[in-house]
Amino acid sequence: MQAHKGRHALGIAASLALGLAAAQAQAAEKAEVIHWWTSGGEHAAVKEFEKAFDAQGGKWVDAAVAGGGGDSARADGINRIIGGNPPAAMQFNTGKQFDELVSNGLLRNLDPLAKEYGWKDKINPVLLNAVSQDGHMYAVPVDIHSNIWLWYSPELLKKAGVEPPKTWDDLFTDLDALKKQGVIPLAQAGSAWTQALTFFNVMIGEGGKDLYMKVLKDRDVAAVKSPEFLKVAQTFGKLRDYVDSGMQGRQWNQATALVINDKAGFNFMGDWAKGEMELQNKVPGKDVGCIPALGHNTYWVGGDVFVFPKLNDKAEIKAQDLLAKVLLEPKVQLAFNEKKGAVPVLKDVPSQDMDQCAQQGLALLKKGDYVPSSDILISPDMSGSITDLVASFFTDKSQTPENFVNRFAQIIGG
Amino acid sequence: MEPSVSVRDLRISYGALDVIDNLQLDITPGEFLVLLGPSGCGKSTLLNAIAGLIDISDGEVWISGKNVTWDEPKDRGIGMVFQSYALYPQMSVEKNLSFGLRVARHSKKDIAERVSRAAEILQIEPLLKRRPSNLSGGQRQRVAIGRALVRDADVFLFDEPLSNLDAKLRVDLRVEIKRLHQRLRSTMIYVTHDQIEALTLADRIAVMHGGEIQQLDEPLTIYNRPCNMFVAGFIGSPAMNFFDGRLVAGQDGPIFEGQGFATGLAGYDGNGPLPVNRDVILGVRPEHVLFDRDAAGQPAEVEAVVELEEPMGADSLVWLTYGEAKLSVRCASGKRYRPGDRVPIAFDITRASIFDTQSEKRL
Amino acid sequence: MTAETQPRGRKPRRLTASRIGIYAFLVFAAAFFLLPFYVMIVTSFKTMPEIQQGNIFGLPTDFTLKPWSTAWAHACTGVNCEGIRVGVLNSFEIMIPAATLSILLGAINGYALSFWRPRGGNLIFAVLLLGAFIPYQVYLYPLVRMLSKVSLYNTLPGIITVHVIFGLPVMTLLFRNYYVAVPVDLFKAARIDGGGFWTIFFQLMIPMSGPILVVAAILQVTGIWNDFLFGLIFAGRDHLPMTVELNNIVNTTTGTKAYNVNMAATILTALVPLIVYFVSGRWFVRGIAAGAVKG
Amino acid sequence: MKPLRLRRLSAQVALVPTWIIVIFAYIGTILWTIRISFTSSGILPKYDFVGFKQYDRLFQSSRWTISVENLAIFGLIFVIGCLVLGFLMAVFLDQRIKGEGIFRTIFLYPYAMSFIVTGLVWAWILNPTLGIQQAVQNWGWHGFTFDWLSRGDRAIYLVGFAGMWQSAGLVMAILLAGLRGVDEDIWKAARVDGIPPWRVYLSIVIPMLSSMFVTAVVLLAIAVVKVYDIVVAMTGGGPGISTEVPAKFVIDYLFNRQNIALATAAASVMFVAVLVVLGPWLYNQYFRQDRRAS
Repeated sequence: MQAHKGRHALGIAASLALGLAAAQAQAAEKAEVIHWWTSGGEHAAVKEFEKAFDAQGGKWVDAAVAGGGGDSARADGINRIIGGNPPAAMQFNTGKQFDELVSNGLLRNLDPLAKEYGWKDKINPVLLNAVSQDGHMYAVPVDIHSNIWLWYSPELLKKAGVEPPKTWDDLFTDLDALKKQGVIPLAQAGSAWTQALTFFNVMIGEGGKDLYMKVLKDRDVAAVKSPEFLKVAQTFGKLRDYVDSGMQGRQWNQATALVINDKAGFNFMGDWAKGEMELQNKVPGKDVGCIPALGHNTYWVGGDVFVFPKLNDKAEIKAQDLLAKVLLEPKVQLAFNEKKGAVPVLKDVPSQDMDQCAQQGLALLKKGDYVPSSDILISPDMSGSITDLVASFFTDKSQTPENFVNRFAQIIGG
Repeated sequence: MEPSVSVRDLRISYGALDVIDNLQLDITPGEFLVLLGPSGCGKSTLLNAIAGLIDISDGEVWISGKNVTWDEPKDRGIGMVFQSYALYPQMSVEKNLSFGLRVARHSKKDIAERVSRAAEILQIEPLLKRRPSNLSGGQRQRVAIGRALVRDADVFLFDEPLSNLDAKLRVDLRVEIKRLHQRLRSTMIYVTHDQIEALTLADRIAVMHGGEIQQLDEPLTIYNRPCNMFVAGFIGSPAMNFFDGRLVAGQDGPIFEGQGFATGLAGYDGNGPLPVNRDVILGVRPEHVLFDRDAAGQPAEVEAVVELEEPMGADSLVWLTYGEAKLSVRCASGKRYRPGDRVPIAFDITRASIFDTQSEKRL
Repeated sequence: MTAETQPRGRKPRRLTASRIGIYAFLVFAAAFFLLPFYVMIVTSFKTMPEIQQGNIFGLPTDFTLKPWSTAWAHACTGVNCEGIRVGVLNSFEIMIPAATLSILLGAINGYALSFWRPRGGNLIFAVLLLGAFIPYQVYLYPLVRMLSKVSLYNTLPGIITVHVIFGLPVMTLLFRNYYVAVPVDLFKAARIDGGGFWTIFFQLMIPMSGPILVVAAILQVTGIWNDFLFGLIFAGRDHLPMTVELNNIVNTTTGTKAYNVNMAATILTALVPLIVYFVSGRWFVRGIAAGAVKG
Repeated sequence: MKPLRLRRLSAQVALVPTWIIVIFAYIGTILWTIRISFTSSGILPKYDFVGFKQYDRLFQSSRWTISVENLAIFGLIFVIGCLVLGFLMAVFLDQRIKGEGIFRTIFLYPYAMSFIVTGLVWAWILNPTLGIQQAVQNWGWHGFTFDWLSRGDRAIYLVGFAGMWQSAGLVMAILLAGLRGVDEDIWKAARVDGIPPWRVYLSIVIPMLSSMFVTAVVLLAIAVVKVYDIVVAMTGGGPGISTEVPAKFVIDYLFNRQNIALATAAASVMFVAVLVVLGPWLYNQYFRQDRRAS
């Protein structure tokens, strides 16, 4: 925290020097923000928010909580909200994670701000829908993430004498070739949520958009019992043969780094992996190849939002207002998402500066080849159960795809 | 006759410290020998050495004509009873008795016979199924003795077996041990610091002090003719009265000159003719101080002052001061004495002891 | 029996196979117990390239102190890169008042329960006894809510309160068992001399509680220092104890894993209880025996 | 002198903080937890009543099943490992050993360290890429693999093993104290009876130490039920969810999965299980009068 205070003191001094009124400087609007952006690329991205917010007279108090794909941060934040000591703003994933906070009236209704700044027209409708309940807006989306990308090392593929895959069969051919080369074919992280990501890649890429929607949105047990879904389970099961024993204890960014540094051939990961690439001065789409949902190229619309808990202190509410406004400023959106590796949530943001992967994503988005993220479709609870099932299946080769399907059906049906 | 137990040139040392040095001891078959002495005198060490429970530094141990110096305890033909009973707490009495036999793979029949015999001798048949924790102290000690009995040992070793019992039980069990010895006629070595036990049980007593056997003799000899001042002072309660003085020549032989009194020594049962002009100590047991009426008219009658009286029923103990000296007297109960009474006293020289001041040995 | 085998004097001591076996086992066991500590230390003095070569048991060839300074002052937990030193201070801030309070409360309880037999004493005792064994998970959620209600959640007093609450069973048992062994005549004598509840406690009981106070202090200091669960849930971001900070440092997603820094931080975290252990020696063992809540 | 009742009053007053803690922090929380487990609460407590729905779900949840299985495996390895190793160490230390103090210090020091530290150290040693496996391969045995930490079916064994490393010294310390308390005369009596030492340990000493063993088992069992830290530090529940344990299940559902009803149901199950197992022991140990008397 020391560093932040120092920088802020400088900021005040600067504004004084610029001849601004002392009163204005004193009204530095302090806002504590809970988030879980702690990896290198993410950290760089969130700094953009902080910079912009502080420049407009706010004071960003960083409350990053590492670990667990946001589990720890959410737990911390929710406890504080329930406990009556809420932060000014708090990160969630787009979706149902904060529904219950809304229905218990713990979050601010952002309709007045939305009206003032015209957000309802500017924000991507999928996301707008996801942050609204009964037509009221309760969160500010800040990025669009697609979780289901397959990253690969073109150099290693070339060495192995194979092409980037177009189908899942291609992929297994490539993986076999890489295995022969003695490199890690598939870099996978140990945490359960990364394995769930890999599964959704297979589910959408191999099974297709309709199967995905039928299963997750309609909770159609018959769809789970269909041969298509069994194929998904089999394909996912086959991937177990291509991971290395270093998987356990590896974080997602370490897995991605293996591909970036040409130590491993493939890695399933969200587009935030691009942040790691930028940190190492690698160009996504060129130095590291990207494929959205191999098989049926599909974009996954998810992302991050900020919610603003109800507060009593007037100054803090003002800080919330300022922060919400800053988060959705086009300039800030662009700068943040570039570093974050995501796509801005605003429709009218120019896209020509974006990397190839993001362009590819935007194209799919325009075409309508997208699905809402699983977080939007199912409750955290069910999502957790699926993650558990996927992870236990993925790490235990003795489990059969048939068994997996049955248990999946139980979760969806129950 | 070949000794049952023979300890030769025994030395036991811990580091540089000799606990026992060059000790000799022969015990005849069927003898009841008591090792008596204050705590730390080495009596238990000696017993443990005989049992083979501690390593000796030098010397030999023979049991029943066999050199067992390096033998394991179980091979020495001994049975042992411990102060803390040392019963195996989780086993029934029967198991306790038979455990050693079972480990040694005796036949079932043999075990049953031995156990029932021991149980019969000690009258513990009704207790056989009980656990030690459900027994009284006396019963426990009986079982402990039984465990030694079933071993059919030539020699029984007792390590202060009665000192954890209360006074009454102690007397009862003492008698029983004596009976047991009379019935079995085996050699028994018995360690105690209780002189009554020693005097009542022993065929011979070995009084130990500082790792040495001070005197090895029959109980009455030890009591009446203690070989040195340590033995004299250790045996007897209350302790023997001692008077510093000097032997001088008198008309009818040597005379003891004490502080403020003198007494002739006619009838003294000494080891030889008494020397003269030597500093000695006169020792007289309380019951050998002639007192009041008994003393009247005796030579060397002096007057002492009563300090207090302790009536004990059968007799009374009277504490007197005589000049600087204090002495105790055992007398028949009947007459009461008050502090300050002046009474005549004299000594029964025939049963007194005279010790050389220098060597503390009895003359 | 010939003259030369005539046994005499000390039985010749052979270094028997069983003797060798005993020492072999002990040495082997000692090696097993020391191995992790050895690995921690050597790893903490290695450079990352050396570690990557995979000689986990080798001595450092390229000796460096940098992991230690990094672990102390620069290691990152999330975006904060201030090292483990923040946690050290937090741990002390939590441990000292929590240990003191729980020991004091435990002593009062033990004293009151064993000598004064207050009404409901048996109930208190039974609940605390059971409380010592029940998994903490049962209490957690309501406690979070209760502390939030009184604005103690995620505060220093809050985490201290939690430690006092959950230290109470063992402390009460410890002191109760100790005071039960004190002759009740002593207490009666003090009553006859006119001592009241507090007078007897402070002037008679506390001065004669030296040994048990030491044991209690050892138990509480190491116990609170080593706590992870309560620190994680109740301490709040600004007061995370060292164990939580350590886990955050090791599991942070920033950059690649610096095993040498992790191990240095691990040693630093283990240092306080280890010092307590080595200094207290036999007392520590007594503490274990006493903490075993024997009847 | 004040009347007795008044003096008793100050004892009652002194116990007020404890009463508050007992009523609120212990009894109150337990009741509250049980109450919530019968509701449909999500992030926030809701006070409806849904019967045993959460329990139903709990026992159908594979993660809970895995957690309970893991607890059993961990518990077996941990308790039996600690008992066997601790007993052996205590017995061997009891053989008039040179350097006993040093050995004892070495065997017990891990117990001073937290489960977090234990977990992190062993995770590093057993690291499938840079740990023992690599070291042995570097020594020339290239085919050597030891990657249990990354194998879903094996990782939990290693967690149990690491736990044993931490706590075996505890058993050693308890049993050594017990062995030292064995009457020297028992040993002498056994020698006179000609019973070999191993037989003395087996038939006499172990039964004599049974209460020490029970104490040790209870202490270890408590650690088993509460096991959380070591899993978090060593595997984080992974690979996948193969090393999840009930305590972690509760924490995760309480604070991450936003289903406090299910979490409290799981906690209640743990509570009941502990109560069923420990209740009789506690009663025996503390409240049965005849036992105290003897």
